[in-house]
Amino acid sequence: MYVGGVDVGSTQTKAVVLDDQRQIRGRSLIDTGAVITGTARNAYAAALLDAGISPSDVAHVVGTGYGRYNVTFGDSQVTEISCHARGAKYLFPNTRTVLDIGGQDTKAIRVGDDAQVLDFSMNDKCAAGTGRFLGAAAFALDRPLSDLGPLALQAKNPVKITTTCTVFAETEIINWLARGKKMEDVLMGVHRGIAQRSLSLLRRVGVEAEVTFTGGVTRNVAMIRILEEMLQTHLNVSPDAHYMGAIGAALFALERAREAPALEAQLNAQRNAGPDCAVCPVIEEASAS
Amino acid sequence: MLALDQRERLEDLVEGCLELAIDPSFPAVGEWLATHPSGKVLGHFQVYFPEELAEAAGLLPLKIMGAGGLEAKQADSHIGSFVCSICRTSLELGLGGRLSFLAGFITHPICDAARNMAGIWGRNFPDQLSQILYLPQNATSSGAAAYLAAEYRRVALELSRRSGVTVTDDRLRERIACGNENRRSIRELYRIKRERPWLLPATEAYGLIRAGSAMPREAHNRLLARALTLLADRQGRPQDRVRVVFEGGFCEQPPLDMIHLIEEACYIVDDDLLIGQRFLTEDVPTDGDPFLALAESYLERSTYSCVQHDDRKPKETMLLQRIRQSGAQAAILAAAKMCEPGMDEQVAYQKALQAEGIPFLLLEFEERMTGFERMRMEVETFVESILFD
Amino acid sequence: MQQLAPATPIESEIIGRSRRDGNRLFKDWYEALGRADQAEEPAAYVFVMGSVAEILRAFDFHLVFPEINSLQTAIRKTALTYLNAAEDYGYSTDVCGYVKADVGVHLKDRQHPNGRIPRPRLVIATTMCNTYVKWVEIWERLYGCKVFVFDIPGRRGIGWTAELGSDQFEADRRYVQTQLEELIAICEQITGRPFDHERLVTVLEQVNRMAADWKAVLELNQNVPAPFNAMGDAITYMGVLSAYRGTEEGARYMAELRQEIELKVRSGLGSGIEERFRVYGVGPACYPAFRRYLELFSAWGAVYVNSEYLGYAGGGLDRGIQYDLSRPLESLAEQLLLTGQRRMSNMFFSQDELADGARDWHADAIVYHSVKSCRTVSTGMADSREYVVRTRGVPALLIESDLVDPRLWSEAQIKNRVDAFFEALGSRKAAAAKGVS
Amino acid sequence: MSFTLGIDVGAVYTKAVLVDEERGVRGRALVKTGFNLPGASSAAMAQVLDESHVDRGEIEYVASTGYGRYMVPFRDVQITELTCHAKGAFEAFPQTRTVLDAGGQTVKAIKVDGRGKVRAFRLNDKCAAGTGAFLEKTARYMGFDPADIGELAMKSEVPATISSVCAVFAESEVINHLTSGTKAEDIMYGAVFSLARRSVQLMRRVGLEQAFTFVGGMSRNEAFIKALEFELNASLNIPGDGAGHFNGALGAGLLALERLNKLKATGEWTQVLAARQLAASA
Ligand SMILES: Nc1ncnc2c1ncn2[C@@H]1O[C@H](COP(=O)(O)OP(=O)(O)O)[C@@H](O)[C@H]1O
Ligand SMILES: Nc1ncnc2c1ncn2[C@@H]1O[C@H](COP(=O)(O)OP(=O)(O)O)[C@@H](O)[C@H]1O
Ligand code: SF4
Ligand code: SF4
Ligand code: SF4
Repeated sequence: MYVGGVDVGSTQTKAVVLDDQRQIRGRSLIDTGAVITGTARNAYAAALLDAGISPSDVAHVVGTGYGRYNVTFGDSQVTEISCHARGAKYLFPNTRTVLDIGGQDTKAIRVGDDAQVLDFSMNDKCAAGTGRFLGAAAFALDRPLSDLGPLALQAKNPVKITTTCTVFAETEIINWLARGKKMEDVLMGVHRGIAQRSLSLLRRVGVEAEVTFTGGVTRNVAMIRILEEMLQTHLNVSPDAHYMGAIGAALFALERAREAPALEAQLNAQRNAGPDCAVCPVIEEASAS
Repeated sequence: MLALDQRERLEDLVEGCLELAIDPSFPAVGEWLATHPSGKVLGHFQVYFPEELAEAAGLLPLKIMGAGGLEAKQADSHIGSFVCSICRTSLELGLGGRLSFLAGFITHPICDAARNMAGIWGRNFPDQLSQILYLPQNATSSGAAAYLAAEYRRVALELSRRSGVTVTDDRLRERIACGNENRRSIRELYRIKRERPWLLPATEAYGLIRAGSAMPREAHNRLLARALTLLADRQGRPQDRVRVVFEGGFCEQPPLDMIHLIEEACYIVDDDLLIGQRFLTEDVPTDGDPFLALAESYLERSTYSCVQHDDRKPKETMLLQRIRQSGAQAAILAAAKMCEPGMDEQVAYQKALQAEGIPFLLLEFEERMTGFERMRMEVETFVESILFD
Repeated sequence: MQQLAPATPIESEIIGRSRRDGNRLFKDWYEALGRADQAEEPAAYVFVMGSVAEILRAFDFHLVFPEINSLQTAIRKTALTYLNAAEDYGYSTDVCGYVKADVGVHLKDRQHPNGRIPRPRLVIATTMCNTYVKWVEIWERLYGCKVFVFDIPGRRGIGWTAELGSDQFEADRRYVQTQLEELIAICEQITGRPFDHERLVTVLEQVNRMAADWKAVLELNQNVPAPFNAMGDAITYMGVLSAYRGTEEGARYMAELRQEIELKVRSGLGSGIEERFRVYGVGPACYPAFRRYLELFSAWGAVYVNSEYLGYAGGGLDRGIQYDLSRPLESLAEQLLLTGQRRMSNMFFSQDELADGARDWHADAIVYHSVKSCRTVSTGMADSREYVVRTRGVPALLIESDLVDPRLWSEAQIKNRVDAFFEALGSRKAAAAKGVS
Repeated sequence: MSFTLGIDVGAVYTKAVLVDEERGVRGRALVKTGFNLPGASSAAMAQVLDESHVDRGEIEYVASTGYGRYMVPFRDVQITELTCHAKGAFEAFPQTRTVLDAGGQTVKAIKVDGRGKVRAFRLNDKCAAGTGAFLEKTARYMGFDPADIGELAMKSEVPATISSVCAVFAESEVINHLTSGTKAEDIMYGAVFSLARRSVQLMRRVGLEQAFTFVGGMSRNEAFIKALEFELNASLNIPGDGAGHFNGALGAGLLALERLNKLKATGEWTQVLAARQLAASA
């Protein structure tokens, strides 16, 4: 039996196929395009190809990420918070805290023994201090994303980036360069700014060792180093960290596939059914007028 | 180590004060603790607090007013983004262990955020006395003075419990006398600033006064006396600058760079910076019931701020008076980011000045701001619109 | 659990009555305000936290609750127009939205979506919220009306109480009572009528009845399933409680409400959704997205069983205060002070009470709704949440939006939070169930 | 012949305008600002001199403005862009009372009095959601060149709603729209509209007194003008022939001329010249 997890992120879509021994059999990563449903489908197909299996071999697919409802071929949806916790706990069983830095959001999660989410916090409303900030830096410096981390590590006199807005960050970066600052020093400033923001989210849930770092930004060595320095603790970073949401989703899928399918269907129907709660009469009047 | 009152030049004295004022390790407090090994410190929040009460109970009062230079690493996760910075950095001082010498923290009903600070502080530092001193908001009620005197007595009692020193009437009177001297010197500084602003820039006056928020009163009195002596010898001549009143520094403090920036093109002839330290405008009587004397001074012989309600002192009338008395041409109406009372009042001030035809500039600041390009442009444009014809 | 008995005609008449009647009472309310405006009868503007309705009713003032007006603009999806008007006038986007929505109404010649609001003759701000004080200063400037800041010294700190009769309490009470007397003199001056002590006693008696019933109603929600949603229908109940405080209609409404809720409990009727989670609320309702907000919860079978909001925003009647009718004025002063200290300004220090409340109402979790507009209720929320999670071990969720400004409602993000929270809570509940068996 | 030069160093473009003694525009230049601000300002001056066949020596006074106004090495005075835009707009349309300047990263509303002096002003928040950067991001995201924003949006019949408060989050909204089959032009116009709404809000905050003049780089964007006029329910004065983009530089040039005339009238000019000579020889 196989199961699938598809994590439709704001920036990149990740898909993973697991076997019933919870081994990763296939994975794929593509940029989230304009047509989300299509992206999700393509990522899933690529992961199946990688695993060398066909859709009919898959018992259950869970969609997660901000576009989880666009995984139209999926069987159920779970938020990426639960998925990252589940994935991290599976790969690093001593995980107590998870930090996920993705393209548009950053999440800090405290997890319990059974991989339950005990507490979490995340940014919303403003994309400051997320992976996108690095994207902006890459654009402004005209360097590929993968160069940023190694470059930043060469910094000797890091600057302090004061702009929090991801969009305006570009200008500030250019400004610093115009004032003769070295590229690596500016980049280090950018990294520190992001780390600082993540830290404040982490503190909100409380930092307990071990800490597992997940999401696309784990590919950035500088960020790992800086976070470790600031937290004064080692970070678990799996080579599959970027896929953590998808892995977690697949683990959920495995669980669901093993449960009585009937119960599952019932629960799903319930959750997706429209609400029938009693609403305030004042409101009813309001919507009538 | 400090010996500020020995300095030969006013510039050095001021510089020492400014360093002291913005140093979040509170060196002057450390010095006091070194000579008072069993001494305790009472933190109190903006705007006004009768420090005499703490002193009479044997505690060193320390005004907690945030720390602009501090990153709110830990506090950010306790306080939402919609709250002003001073609350956050004040908490950061505590969470970061910089205020471990505090016996307590007293806040006031100046605003909704400040009142919440009592709860936040209490939850995070359960060993400290963490309370609200309820200054009256119905200043014209015939019951206000008696109530406030009772409230002062209540706080004095709480403080005595912490320090083991009973607040006697005599001791309190003695502290009031010392406070009176302090307020007199500060009034003198402001008189000079109003009349001859080229002799005393606002940044300097600010430094001299702010230094007093974190040192024993006597030491501050000596320092101010020295400053006034040195000031008497200072020479200077007026320049062609716009005379402005700066309004909006009653609670969260604007960064020094911001005041500097304004002073590059303006004379700040009067302001409400640190208004709490000069809230009482006349000497507090040292005869009779000292608690009542303090209470009545607060209600009857005091200036204004937008966090104190008093029917007799509509804020815009008071501002116009401040502008006229200082001969200012214009006003800078600033508000700390996310400061509800400050932002509310800014609108009222704006309408009043519009009606009077007095030019004004609206500014929003944050104690921790570091980029001033935009503000520079705003101030320059404002000055250009007044000067260039 | 009791079996659901077939509804008798009388029962089907009773169930849903409080919703209908609440609706009608609000309509009547605004119509009366419209008439008062035309007839230029004296109106007093007051706030839900410390309305002093007891005194004002005795002078037949029309009561205007600006907070209710503001939330109504949000519910009617017209808030943005008013907020914009106030922002154009000069108020920052960061100022309390209730204030701005109200300023907007005044800038638009007091034309409220529910009708025209009379101009203020007297405005009273208690010091339960400092923004109240800034708010009344605005009307003072707009209308030159009489402003009375009613200073009710609040709770001083965690673990602090002033016992009835103590020196401390007496000092505060004298101040409050002096102000009550000064307020009465002002009312006499404005209305040209002498104060009627008899009337005050009648009003107090009415409040006693309302408070007793309201307390009973809230406690009935300790039943499983909860008979009503504390963030749904209860908001209407609370509106009536505030607006009709001390009136015959109000007392009758509360009695009938209690009857309805008792009946629901007897019949085992829930709040209308299948109850899978019970949550205890902190912070105000989300008026700009009232229905959507509840749907995010009901989709998970989550019911609000009680909320701190119903306490302070209902004028502190949730503990069922009772006035001593033999000494009306003193008793009023006492209760103003007590409810102010124990139910309203108490919110800054309520962490342990919240955890206890969650226990008593059999809640699985506490949900904090932090609203940017209102620093009074929101400043300490993140910190309080941390406390209840860490120290009391109660799961808690914090959601950020607003109570009036629709621009601060970002549904996708909020849904993400709610979903993740209940996923986790569900798995924890399941794990706990396994552990037990 | 004597000239003055106004030079506006913006975040995106550096603009230069050459003004003659009769307040006439004798040349203008536009270069990308880039990293090197002093370099961009020199390049802009060189370009304008070249095109108008004027010698450097004929420029008697230079006023710089814009966010890089302190970075112009050859300036005689620096003036903020608010003062300059007010001046420029007032010169072109003396009935102007409210000026809207929308550039690459800032939107500014300025209230001017009957003499073209600044009375009040409002700037956008330090958030990209209310600036042209937001439009550019949207365009780039959908694979269009930012220069084509106006043209693209003009094709729209039903603008899509963009409600996100964050320019980054708005991208997800754009994706959602594309997914549900909304046309690119409708999304673009939706973004243009959301920006117009925010800009008009700033104008309201300074009082919205007629007549309105619209300047800055965005005044070349027809769709934005259309959306603004719709939101305002009034027409806008726009300096023709792309001159609105040079308005800040024009204002600076005019203020430089006025300053020069005043210096000459008071006799201080000889001192200035002497000082310059001294500096040159040093
Ligand atoms: N090769 C890489 N090197 C460094 N950073 C990368 C790399 N690939 C992706 N990233 C970072 O990861 C982010 C995307 O993370 P992801 O977790 O996929 O986000 P989301 O789930 O929101 O799409 C990008 O914004 C980028 O900053
Ligand atoms: N030809 C054009 N058509 C449409 N828009 C333009 C054109 N040229 C510039 N713009 C817009 O104007 C912006 C730059 O405006 P500008 O006033 O020069 O800004 P700044 O002063 O900040 O450099 C660009 O980001 C672009 O959106
Ligand atoms: S700055 Fe304003 S909001 Fe903050 S504590 Fe002071 S008065 Fe309150
Ligand atoms: S701050 Fe809160 S309690 Fe105060 S007026 Fe605003 S919404 Fe009401
Ligand atoms: S500041 Fe930038 S990142 Fe934040 S909301 Fe605004 S546009 Fe988005």
